[in-house]
Amino acid sequence: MKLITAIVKPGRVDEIKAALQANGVAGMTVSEASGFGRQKGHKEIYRGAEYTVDLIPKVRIEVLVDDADLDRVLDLMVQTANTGSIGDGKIWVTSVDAVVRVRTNERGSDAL
Amino acid sequence: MKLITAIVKPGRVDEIKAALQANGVAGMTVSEASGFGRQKGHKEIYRGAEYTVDLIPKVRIEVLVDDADLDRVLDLMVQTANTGSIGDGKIWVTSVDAVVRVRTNERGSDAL
Amino acid sequence: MKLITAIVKPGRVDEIKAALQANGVAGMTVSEASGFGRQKGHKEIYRGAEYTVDLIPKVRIEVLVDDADLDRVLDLMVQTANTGSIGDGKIWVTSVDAVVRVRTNERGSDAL
Amino acid sequence: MAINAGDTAWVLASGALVLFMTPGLAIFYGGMVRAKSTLNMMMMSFSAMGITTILWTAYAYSLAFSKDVGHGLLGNLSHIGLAGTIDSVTGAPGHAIPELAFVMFQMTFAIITVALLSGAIADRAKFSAWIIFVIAWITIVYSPVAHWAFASDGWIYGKLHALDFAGGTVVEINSGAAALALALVLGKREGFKRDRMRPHNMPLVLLGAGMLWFGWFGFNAGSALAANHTAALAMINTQIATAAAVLSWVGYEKIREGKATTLGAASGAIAGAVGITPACGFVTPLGALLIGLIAGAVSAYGVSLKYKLNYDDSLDVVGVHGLSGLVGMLSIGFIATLKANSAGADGLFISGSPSLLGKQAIASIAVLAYSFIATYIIATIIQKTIGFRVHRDVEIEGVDTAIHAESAYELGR
Amino acid sequence: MAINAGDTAWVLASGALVLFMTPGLAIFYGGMVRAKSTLNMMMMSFSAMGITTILWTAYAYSLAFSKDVGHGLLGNLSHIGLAGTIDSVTGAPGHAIPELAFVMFQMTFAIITVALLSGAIADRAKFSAWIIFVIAWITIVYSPVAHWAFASDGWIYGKLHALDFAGGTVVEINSGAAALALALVLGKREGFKRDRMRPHNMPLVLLGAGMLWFGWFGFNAGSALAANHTAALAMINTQIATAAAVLSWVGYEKIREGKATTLGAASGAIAGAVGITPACGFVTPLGALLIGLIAGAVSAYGVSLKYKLNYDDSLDVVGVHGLSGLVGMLSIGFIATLKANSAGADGLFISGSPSLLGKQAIASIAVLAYSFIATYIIATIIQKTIGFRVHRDVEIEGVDTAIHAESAYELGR
Amino acid sequence: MAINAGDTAWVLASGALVLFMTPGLAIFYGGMVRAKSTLNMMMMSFSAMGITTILWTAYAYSLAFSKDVGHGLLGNLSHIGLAGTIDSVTGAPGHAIPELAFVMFQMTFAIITVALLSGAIADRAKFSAWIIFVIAWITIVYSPVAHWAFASDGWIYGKLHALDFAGGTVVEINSGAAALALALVLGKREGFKRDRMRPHNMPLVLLGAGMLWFGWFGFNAGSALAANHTAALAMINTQIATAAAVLSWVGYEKIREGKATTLGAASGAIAGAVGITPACGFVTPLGALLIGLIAGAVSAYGVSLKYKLNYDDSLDVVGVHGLSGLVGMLSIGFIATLKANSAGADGLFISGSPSLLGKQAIASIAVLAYSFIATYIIATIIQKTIGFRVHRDVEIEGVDTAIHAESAYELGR
Ligand SMILES: Nc1ncnc2c1ncn2[C@@H]1O[C@H](COP(=O)(O)OP(=O)(O)O)[C@@H](O)[C@H]1O
Ligand SMILES: Nc1ncnc2c1ncn2[C@@H]1O[C@H](COP(=O)(O)OP(=O)(O)O)[C@@H](O)[C@H]1O
Ligand SMILES: Nc1ncnc2c1ncn2[C@@H]1O[C@H](COP(=O)(O)OP(=O)(O)O)[C@@H](O)[C@H]1O
Repeated sequence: MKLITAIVKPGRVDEIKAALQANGVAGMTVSEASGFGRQKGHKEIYRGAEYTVDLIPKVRIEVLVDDADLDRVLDLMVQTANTGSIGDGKIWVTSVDAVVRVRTNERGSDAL
Repeated sequence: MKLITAIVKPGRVDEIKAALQANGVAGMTVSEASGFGRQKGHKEIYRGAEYTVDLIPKVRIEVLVDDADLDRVLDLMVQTANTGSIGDGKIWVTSVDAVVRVRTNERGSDAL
Repeated sequence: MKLITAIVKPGRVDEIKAALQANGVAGMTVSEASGFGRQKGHKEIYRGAEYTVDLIPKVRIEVLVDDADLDRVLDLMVQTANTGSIGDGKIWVTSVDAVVRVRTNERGSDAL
Repeated sequence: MAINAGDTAWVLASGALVLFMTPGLAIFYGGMVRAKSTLNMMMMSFSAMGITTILWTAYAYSLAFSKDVGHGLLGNLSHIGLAGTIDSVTGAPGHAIPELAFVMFQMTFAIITVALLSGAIADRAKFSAWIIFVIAWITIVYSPVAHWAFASDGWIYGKLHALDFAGGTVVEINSGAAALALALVLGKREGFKRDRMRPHNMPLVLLGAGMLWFGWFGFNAGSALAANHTAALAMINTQIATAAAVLSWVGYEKIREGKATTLGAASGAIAGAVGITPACGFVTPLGALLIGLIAGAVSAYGVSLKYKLNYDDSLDVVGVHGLSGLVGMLSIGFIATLKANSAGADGLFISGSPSLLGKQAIASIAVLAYSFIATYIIATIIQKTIGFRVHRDVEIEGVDTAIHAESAYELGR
Repeated sequence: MAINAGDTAWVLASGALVLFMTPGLAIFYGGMVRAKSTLNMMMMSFSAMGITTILWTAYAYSLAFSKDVGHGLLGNLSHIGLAGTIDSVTGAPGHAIPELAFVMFQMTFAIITVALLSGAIADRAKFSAWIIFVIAWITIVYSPVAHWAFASDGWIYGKLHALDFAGGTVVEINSGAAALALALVLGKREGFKRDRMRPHNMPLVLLGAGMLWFGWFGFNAGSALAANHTAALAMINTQIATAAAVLSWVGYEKIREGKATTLGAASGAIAGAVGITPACGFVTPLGALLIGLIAGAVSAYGVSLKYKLNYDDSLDVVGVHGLSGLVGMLSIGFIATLKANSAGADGLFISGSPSLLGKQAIASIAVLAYSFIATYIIATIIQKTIGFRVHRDVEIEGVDTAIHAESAYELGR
Repeated sequence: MAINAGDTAWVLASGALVLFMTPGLAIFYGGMVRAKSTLNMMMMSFSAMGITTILWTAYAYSLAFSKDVGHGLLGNLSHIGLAGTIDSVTGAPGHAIPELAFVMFQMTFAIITVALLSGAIADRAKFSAWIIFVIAWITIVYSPVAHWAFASDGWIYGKLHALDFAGGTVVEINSGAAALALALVLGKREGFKRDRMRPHNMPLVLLGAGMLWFGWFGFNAGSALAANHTAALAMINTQIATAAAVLSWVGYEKIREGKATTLGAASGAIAGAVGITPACGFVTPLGALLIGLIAGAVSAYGVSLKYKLNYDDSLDVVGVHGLSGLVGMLSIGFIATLKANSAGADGLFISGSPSLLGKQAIASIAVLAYSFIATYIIATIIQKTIGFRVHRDVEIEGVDTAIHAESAYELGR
């Protein structure tokens, strides 16, 4: 079982959600974040003072998938999140030891 | 060392917190999220238009536990989060390589 | 590849960000959280009633690093987050299987 | 009779100001509850605006202000549908105003009074039950009490001659007593005493307090029904008592709990304005200062009573409106003075006679008792028939989603 | 001519009240859009306040209210730069007010009318295009229409003798028709029909509705231009219709969709106030009740038309202002009565004659048609030259960041 | 003397309007700081309402408006505790109003002036120190300056005959100069220049600006103390200058930084209203337009001075109130005209004589110097004794939690 974590632009959430649903992914969790990466150092003048804007609003998307589905879902998310411009984001994958569905106490793949 | 991540209904936080404290768990971290899983596709009419509501507010709870405590704490959380209705949520477990208590720079189990 | 997750006091974010940037760390992701740990049980009187305040606002900081950089960055974050008072927070490390830069589809260390 | 344009201008402006208090209350209350029931809280005020206006037009104005049916208990039905009000006037000679301006002004009092009650039942009331409650309460409780104390042939105003300038009985004690009855009938919220249940949005609370403070000038100074010396006195007294109660509430908190809170400042403002409401046209500015200081401290203490006596008056209607309303009504008995207003009376400290104090006490207790009992009966009937309280699960998840299919904020989009 | 201080006081207060409506509208609209375009939405209102004030001062007041150039179509340029207004008066003998008070009062109407239009183009308009649009629209659409219906020598008011007390044509039908034209020219938002696009901050929406409700008393009762019987009638009628429409909108929703929403309550209030705007000085309180009930239900139905007919009138300017404005104008033709106001007329139900109704229909249709066509042309020219709509990416990421370099909230610091 | 009900109605309404400005300021300032110190920011305004009201009642009104003790420097103590004000009147024959209406009206000026200062010390002031500061400042700075410029026997108004219609010296230059002194004594915030420190809630900022704009009509047009031609002139001039400054500020930004911000629009509105405050009763509408354009641009430039000169006037009290106040006072010296108000004077451009300009400059500089020096001394004494600034850790974590045991938002419940 794997957990895919994606930090993407807020405007991409609806598209990614639609793509996941269209491809039979069972669920996802979304939360707000902000961050910097390559997309940093952009200077901004505000009320006569110059600042470096470095924490840009992002959205975190988490998806639990079976090992077998990982590559397919990962590629799908990378494609959908991509706009080709800087700040498109990062996606990383971690291993999950166990998953439980709270309602039924089902474990493992059945819990997805 | 394990990290338990639970995505549960917002209304269950107070009960889970109380249960963890009552069972000697050293700490927890809470943040806001939203998501879909089985609990999706519910149609809603709003101002004469029909929509699919698919991102439902949830809460993320994270608890670091020693390997020995994992099963006990996991079961406790599953039980307390359970309301028996759809959308009760998911809990997953990942392995943690290291933990540090910032204040004292203690590492490993001592840091919990 | 490792993911460092730090739960720290909200007031420390600017310092940590500056320290990371000064030390060549490629990026970070920030989100809001709250939690309890040792820093709990503090009683508060509010409008004549006594309550236990137990979820204190915190900030979550996540940083992806190459294995080689882990110790250096971890120590840096511990030092910068430290104020010596209770509630300074927790930092933990997990292993990451894969990282992708969305914009370019680069993988692994290149994606950082 | 020719109307006086200056007095009319002031009463029209005052009507607008008092109407503005109810959205202000919606904001004040809405910020004070948890995010999950904010909209329901605000909706109770907005629906009160809707329903009460219609009832007032249909018959409640008539019940309150038409000619008395006997013993000063109730008005007759001659003004049903506002019949006969279009061209008529009201007020002293040379200071006549259109009766419709008076109808409007008084309507806004009825609206805010019933809206106040929603504070006692935050987070847990069925919306349909609330609607029915508002209809019953305006009819059975508000209209008679308004007749007693505001109509010249009502028993409190016209016979007992107790003094109540702008509604210490009709609005404040009435809402405080009714709120207590409601809180008792509905019972406590899930987590009462255990959870913090702090205001989810304090800037809204402070904004609401500011809107109420502003509108209160219409409420109190408008009650002179003319732009005259008494109106000016009522206005400055309102300002002084409100300000004094901010300080005494915050000071009380600082001493008792160690911190001066903004919720205390906002609550103090309301307590002071409540306390001066019956008295504003009858006492001197220094008298207003005294009333404000007392009202702020009494209500600051009073809001903790619910934890001791174990009733969940969620947003402190009893502690603020009930108690400070009593402070105001009784203070008149001590410090009212003919020097402030020759149409008033002298209180105990000036005349040496307890006669006025006795009248103030009778009026206060009568309204308190009638309002508590009648409200308790109305609420119990609703509770036993259609039910007044939502299901426990709905309350925990939040009434906004369940009842109104909305949530207050979707900030992340 | 000596001015009447009481009438002047009321018109000054009313001018302030109506001005307050535009920040109220900014809050109302700002809460209703998604967080990512809140500031742009509010900025459209604030910039309308800025620009319209300058245009009004420079020449638009003159176009609307100077002596007619012929056929009741437009005023001349004699009051350019507000020339000749400083010491002059306006109003009936004994009820004169300073002309500058009238200039101010009318200015606030122009401001809010153009600000209303921004609701049709939420989330997707270029700010520079909006600025140019406001200038063109006030000049080419608002000023002539105001002349027609508000100036005593305008063709609707002075020749046709249709009744429009406070702007059912000039403000409501005008903004509804123009909003439709704008929505058609700009096209639909990304995700229209697919995404929920619910209000990001409902407490702001309710606050805005409260501010509008409050200000509307100045709008309607101030239109009497005196503190008299008609002002009092207009005020209570405004209150009654607004309240009635809250109930009928919410009731309609409850029946149709199963839930009474707070957005419905807020929208109902606006629909009711819109509906009574032309009628408030000409109908009885029971007439106002009827108009409110109809307006609320018609607009509650009307807001779903955009999904059926496929135009993205984002915040329902057409459904609320256009439709309820029509309801109000036409209702006058049925239920206006000389008993309410001897300066008015009797409608079909009283006189048995359709003559008034005919005039109301002509005035409504003329304004609707002129406004729609002229706005369509203005918007199309802007669209074809500098472009009216932002780039798709900007719309998706949110216009606030792209256009104003700001975001509405940074709550986490 | 019989009072004039129309004039009284307007002054009462104006008092309510000006009072409403301080909650408006609390919202304006509260939205502009970071979330962690929002409540403290708002509490500084609310506590100023509390304290100043009591001081004004106790002795400050007397210091400002009782008979002069000599040389136009200060009033005597004859109105201590508002003694002798209950039945007395003030104003021109035929236009008398109750003195208490005047007391109330002027009180609201004192409140907002001291509340304005809190903007200079956002995020870092001890609350107890603020309380003491308010007491000292109202007594030592505000009361004398109000006497100089607002009392008929004050040296600026009664002897120098400089023109200041509604408080360009007393409110604007005074607050700007005092804010600079405060900012210098308290020092810079942690992260000044380094961190962005942008407004945490822009809709609140715009709402606050709207409330201030609305209340300003009472401030300026109410200063006529009658519902007359001058009041109408003051009102429309306020509107025009405010609107013009919105445009010039936003235009300046657009040119300088490439974006028109909503914070710029809100700030421009305040700058314009400030600029016209002293001038509104003495210039023509086109004069007001000019003053607004200049004030908006000057303050838009002025707010960047703090970065160059290195003082942390956090919310730009110096740049907005100080600079635009000066613009207004000096503009009078050029463009005031007897045609606008026969009780005024002709400025340099009309009369050709620099005499009025000289008087305006003397009044401005005197108030600026006195206010800066006296405030600097008061603040330094507080700093050296009990300390004016919170501990660095408290400032970083946020003053709300530390001082008031509250946080502005708990949206997630
Ligand atoms: N090393 C990192 N650790 C954690 N999060 C990161 C890291 N680098 C980037 N991010 C997250 O990804 C987002 C996008 O990264 P950025 O480098 O700006 O885009 P791109 O990958 O297109 O160059 C950042 O805002 C941040 O939230
Ligand atoms: N595959 C998934 N990946 C990530 N999060 C998920 C996944 N499935 C469900 N979730 C999270 O769990 C929440 C509850 O899941 P849901 O399937 O609705 O409940 P249940 O498990 O009771 O059927 C969702 O709202 C979502 O946040
Ligand atoms: N066992 C745990 N699991 C998850 N989060 C924890 C745990 N213990 C502490 N935390 C997080 O770390 C924060 C700080 O912990 P705390 O124990 O109060 O500080 P300290 O480590 O200085 O004693 C908490 O508010 C919580 O968010």
